[in-house]
Amino acid sequence: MSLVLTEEQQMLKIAAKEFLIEKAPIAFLRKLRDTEDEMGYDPELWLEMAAMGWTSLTIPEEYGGLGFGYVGLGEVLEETGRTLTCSPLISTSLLCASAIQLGGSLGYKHQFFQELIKGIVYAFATDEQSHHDPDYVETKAEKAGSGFVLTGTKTFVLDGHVAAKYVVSAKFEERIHLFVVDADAVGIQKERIIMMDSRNSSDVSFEKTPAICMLSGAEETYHRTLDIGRIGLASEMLGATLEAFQRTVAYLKERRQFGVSIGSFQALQHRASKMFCEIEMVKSIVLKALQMIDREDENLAIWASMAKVKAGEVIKLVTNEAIQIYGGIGMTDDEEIGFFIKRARAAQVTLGDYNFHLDRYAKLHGY
Amino acid sequence: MSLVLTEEQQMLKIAAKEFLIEKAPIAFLRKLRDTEDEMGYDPELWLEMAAMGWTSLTIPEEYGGLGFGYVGLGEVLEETGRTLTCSPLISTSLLCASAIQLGGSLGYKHQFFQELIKGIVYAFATDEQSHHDPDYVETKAEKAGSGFVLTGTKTFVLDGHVAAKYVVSAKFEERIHLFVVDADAVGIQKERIIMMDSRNSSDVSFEKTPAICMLSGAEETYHRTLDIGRIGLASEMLGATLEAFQRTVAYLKERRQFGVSIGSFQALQHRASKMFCEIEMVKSIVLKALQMIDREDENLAIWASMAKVKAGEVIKLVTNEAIQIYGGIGMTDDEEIGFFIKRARAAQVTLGDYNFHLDRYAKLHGY
Amino acid sequence: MDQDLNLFREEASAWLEKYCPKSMRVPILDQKEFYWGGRKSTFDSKDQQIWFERMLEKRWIAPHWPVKYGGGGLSLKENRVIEEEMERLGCRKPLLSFGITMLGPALLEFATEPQRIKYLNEIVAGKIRWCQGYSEPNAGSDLAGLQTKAEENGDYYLVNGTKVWTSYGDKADWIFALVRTNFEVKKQEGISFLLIDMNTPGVSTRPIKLISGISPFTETFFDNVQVPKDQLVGDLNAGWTIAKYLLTHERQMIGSMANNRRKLSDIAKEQLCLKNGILMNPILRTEVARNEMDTEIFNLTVTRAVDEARAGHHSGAVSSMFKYYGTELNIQRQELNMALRGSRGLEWESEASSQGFEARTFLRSKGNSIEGGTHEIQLNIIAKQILKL
Amino acid sequence: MDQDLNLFREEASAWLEKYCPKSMRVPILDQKEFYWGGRKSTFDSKDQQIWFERMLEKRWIAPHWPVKYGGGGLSLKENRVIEEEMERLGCRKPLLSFGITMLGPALLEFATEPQRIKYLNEIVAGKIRWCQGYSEPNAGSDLAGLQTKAEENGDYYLVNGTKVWTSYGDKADWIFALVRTNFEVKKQEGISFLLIDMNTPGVSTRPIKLISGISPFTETFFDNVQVPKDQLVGDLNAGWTIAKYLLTHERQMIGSMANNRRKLSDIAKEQLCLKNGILMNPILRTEVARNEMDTEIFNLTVTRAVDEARAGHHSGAVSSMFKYYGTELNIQRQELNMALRGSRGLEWESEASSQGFEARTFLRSKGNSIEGGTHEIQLNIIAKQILKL
Repeated sequence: MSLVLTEEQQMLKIAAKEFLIEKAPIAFLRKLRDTEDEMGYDPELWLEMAAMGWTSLTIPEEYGGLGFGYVGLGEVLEETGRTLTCSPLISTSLLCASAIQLGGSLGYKHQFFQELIKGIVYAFATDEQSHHDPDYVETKAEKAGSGFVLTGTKTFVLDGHVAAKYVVSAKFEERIHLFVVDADAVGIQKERIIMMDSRNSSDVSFEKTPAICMLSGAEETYHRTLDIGRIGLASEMLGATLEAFQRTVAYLKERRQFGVSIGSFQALQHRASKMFCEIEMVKSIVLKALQMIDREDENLAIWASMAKVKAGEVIKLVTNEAIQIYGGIGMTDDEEIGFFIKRARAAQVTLGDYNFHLDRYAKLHGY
Repeated sequence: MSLVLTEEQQMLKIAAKEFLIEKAPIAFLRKLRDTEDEMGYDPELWLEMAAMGWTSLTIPEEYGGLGFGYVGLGEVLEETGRTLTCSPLISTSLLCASAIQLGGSLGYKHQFFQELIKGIVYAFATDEQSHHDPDYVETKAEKAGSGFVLTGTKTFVLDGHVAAKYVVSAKFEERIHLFVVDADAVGIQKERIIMMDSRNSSDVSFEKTPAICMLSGAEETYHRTLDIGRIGLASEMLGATLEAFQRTVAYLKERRQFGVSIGSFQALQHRASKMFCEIEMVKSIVLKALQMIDREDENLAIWASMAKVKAGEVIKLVTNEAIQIYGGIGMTDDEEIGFFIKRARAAQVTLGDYNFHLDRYAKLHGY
Repeated sequence: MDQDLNLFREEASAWLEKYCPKSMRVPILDQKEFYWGGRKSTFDSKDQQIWFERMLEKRWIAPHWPVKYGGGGLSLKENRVIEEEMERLGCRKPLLSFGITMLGPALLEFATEPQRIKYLNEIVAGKIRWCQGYSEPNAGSDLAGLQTKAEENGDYYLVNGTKVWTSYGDKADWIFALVRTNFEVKKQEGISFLLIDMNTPGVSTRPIKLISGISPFTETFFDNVQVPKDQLVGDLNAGWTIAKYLLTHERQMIGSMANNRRKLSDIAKEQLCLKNGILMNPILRTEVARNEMDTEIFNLTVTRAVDEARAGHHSGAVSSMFKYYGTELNIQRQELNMALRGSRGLEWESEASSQGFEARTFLRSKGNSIEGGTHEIQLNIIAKQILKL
Repeated sequence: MDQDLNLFREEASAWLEKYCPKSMRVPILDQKEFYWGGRKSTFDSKDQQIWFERMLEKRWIAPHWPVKYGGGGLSLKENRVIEEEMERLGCRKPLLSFGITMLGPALLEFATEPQRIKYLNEIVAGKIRWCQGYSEPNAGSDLAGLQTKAEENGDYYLVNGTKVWTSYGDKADWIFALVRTNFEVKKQEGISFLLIDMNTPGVSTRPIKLISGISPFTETFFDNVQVPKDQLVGDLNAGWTIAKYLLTHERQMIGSMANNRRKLSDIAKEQLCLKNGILMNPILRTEVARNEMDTEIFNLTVTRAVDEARAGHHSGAVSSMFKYYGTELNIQRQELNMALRGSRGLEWESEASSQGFEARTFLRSKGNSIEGGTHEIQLNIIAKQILKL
């Protein structure tokens, strides 16, 4: 497989870019934030995204999806990174749809995929502490009649307050499995928490809440879902990095000080050149990792950690440098560049920061 | 105590500087190296150093020393760092004399200090592996008559092949003690190893070798001696850093490319400015740590680790940058700047590199 | 002499113990507990007023200023003793004032006697709150490129232009500003230093919102503002000298402000697991150790600079080092604080996070390497003034 | 087409298996096992000679060069297949040659037909060993500032000046050199590209010793050297174009040479203790992981660039990125290798250390960010050519 996009993938990417620039530029995020929107996303826009086919990209054709694959979804996510568009695409299509694809029975796939394609919001609930640790799951599943009930508390549940269903990790007989839960089932309490990036997160607790089905594959499904999520996030982070860098380079050319453009200062040139190199590295590992999802590669864990480390380190570098190079103007809320550093930090923490993944990379290589 | 040198300390430093520039500039080290000198140091120069009082600086007046203190010895070591002068000053005066001062009985102090002041070479033997680990001592001491015999193998023994005596760490009854051993005693085998910095190191093994006395204080003496050694080394490293930086700044002004001095390039200016700041930090911690030896501070371990980390990180930065800024010329053996990077690496490894000491700093602070 | 100082210390300590109200000896929890003085301010509490008035009467608001200007006429060493004792006893500052920390030193150095008498006494008495008008929208790092102009017109200057990054511009009564009075010469040589009453017609402000949320900064606009000529400090077109003098002051303040905070390693111990007394996240442990060690060493370096200054060695450009290095350590610290807190650190509008205190502090810290002269400017100054490159 | 290529691969593989002597399929242990050709060289072994002669006869010394120049007339894809199969089977290169990797491409692009016929055939046949004369003592990064001059004089140029960093200057037969032929114009516009026989009177060399010990480099001196005019390549004063073309080639070679080495983590496992399968030095563990990961990602990026070039996207300046990033990774790797080996890594003249192999390799790596255009030059190129700053 060549490390370049196919023509179809390229076309999808361009269509996504045009759609997002028109419908959901950063001004759109600002408006959601400043109007203190209760949903925290725009349901109409989300339905348009579904109509564009984005919720169907990774769902196999036999279930009504497009079977386009994860490179496609990754390219769309990259474009949402450029415009910092918030939508349930990560929680619903990247995480929950993947979990169901990997672990759902035939019947459940038919049932859930129909909803997912339509844009019904699903949220993925796994973290129980402020630091991502996939092995730390205290939420318990118990048999109850023909199904299960869940008890436990989850945190950092993206889109948790607007989801119709949750995919939840819980322990049953000492192993971690994934369960699907109706958001209006008994025993659920949720608290919306607005994060630095103006996106939605929730604390969600379950008290003997009926879990309507159990996905097969157990821990493998769980870990692979997380890895897919990490790679998709890395792709979104790459998009945000590219946009922040592009704006910064433009600013270097435009902003004048001491009678010259600040881009003529060698110290800034060298820093920009180093960022350029680092971003090229992120492009390579993100595309490779996306391809490896589609290839059903066995070492996805390694590719996912590599992508998340590199994307996380580089977005931190680039957004910090962006503010520094914009100077005082970059510190003001009026200027859009500040939105990038906020999303950078939130994305970096989601599903494990670069410290977590660098450690995991070493472990996976036996040292 | 003010963080500045006293007038007396300042005078000692200036005298040392003048002596070393005249008698032992870098050309002197080059000559020792290129003539493949068997001793690896110049015994005559060493006797002159003793005559200057450098071997007496830290020895109390009641034993015929000057009682000048470790700030004084540190300033002399800093100057030897500038000229990269190799001599037994570190092994003999910094390490072994300190061990005897901390742990020797009255009688042994009289006996050994007399030799140490005269410039009889003593070597300190503790490492047993390629990575410094003071708790890893497999060399054993056993009672034999009124004394002891030692069995074990030491490595990285500075000046080990020319020493008249060794101060050796060994385990007796599960605790580490220091022993003094004659270099011509039975059971000793030594192999000289010339290191990257053209200085002397040896592997030394003992096989039931009589150890003529045992120092009191046990582990406290042992660890404090190491800490004094680390601080003295940091002082030498500061001297080498200052000299390498001074030469590099001069080169920045002198070397012309593209019709201007390369020091006019902003990217190089910023790197030079950052080095300047880092070096100022090293100056502070080295002087503070030296003062803390003289004050017999209880937390010497922390000061020693701080000094060794900062001096180690900064000398690495500065010598790497020096070569890069000198360019191709810096890579040639004809140019003296290359000698600094070689000494930098050896000093950095001696008695624990910055990784070892950063870890130790955290442990000492309880995390 | 040192004996005298010890005596003075005992007396100062005893006085403070006796006259500083208990409530003025607990840490500040809310910005409004600071008293800034000025026409628009009131006291937040009776104790705050008592404390200010007692210190004013004792002449310890600006202990080392001459008595005729409202000061206590004490030596710098005595002044330092009072500061140390107040810190030791936890006494709050009776008055926070840019008049004392920034404008005052410039007036003492450059103003006429009538100006000193008037303005310094007002400052000490807390009557007038000052703000600083230096930066402009199109002259960030290139401060000397400022374009706000003051034209001579009879007995006043006519001022037009815009300033940005005025701290508390909306709360201050007067502003000390750099203005251009000559467009024909080298940019540094056409700048003057003016004092302007913000009640003068034509002065207005607009708040600046930062990425961290609201901020103390404003933009300040001058639209045909008439400023009497006796409000010029120093000679016409000699304002740049005053500005440089004050910038050096400011840099030292910003660089060394990073004290009195929780130890990062204590936060780490609280946020991460320990195993056998060692933090389980080895990467963060290393970074925390490096930041703590560097901070300790930085503080030693500040001490060393003070000791060297006492011994007669002093370099103005070293303030650039402190500004650069000190702010950089704080920026790294804030990065680490965020890493240590994980997803909880991201919270922005929850009660548990005190409305995103950590996240906002983190974002605010990004400005440290910009305000008061950017990192790049400080590194330029070190290269040019110290290394002579 | 791809089917044809597969067939070609099978045939190539079979031929190599059959004709490459066994001893030519084991890794090189000593520099002298490389065959460089030229007047002064002899074969190190019978097998070395057999292998060279078979490949020469097969026309696979430069498989993709046209047949009339001594090549095999194959396509670039076929050429790549041969390289891949040789790598897979562990076949040594039959001839190492700057003539093939550096001079050849320039001659193919810029030389006259008689020049190509003569020089390319000599290169392929291993008759002439070439070296490169670019750098000068006073023109390091400022290559175009070179001062070695060539003055027209009847049917020859009179060359005077000094070159440095000539790789194997003492072993080569001819040198391709940049010389100044016009001092009146912009420096890039007065440079020409000359081929010079090093047997010509007035050419001499002196070895350069590096901080790592002896080196392949020499200084090369030209003292009134007469060079026939037909040894000029390209137009007079148009040498800079050729130089830039070749520098891009060289950068790509240097940047991507960092392969076929032991994994750093394997060295770490050998040199440090493991506890529960985890390296006990957490700081080095992190740095090793970062270097390995970055190296993997760098290699992916090389692959991506090749794939993109195939898809028709190509940027010359990207070679600066590979040079900068690839050498930086190697420099970091060498730093880590030293840290992993502790005091044993410092040994310089012991048998156990193979006469300081690790320490010397470490020191030598410091030159990677200088030779072939310094890091600073590469970053300048990226800023100017890609980012248009």
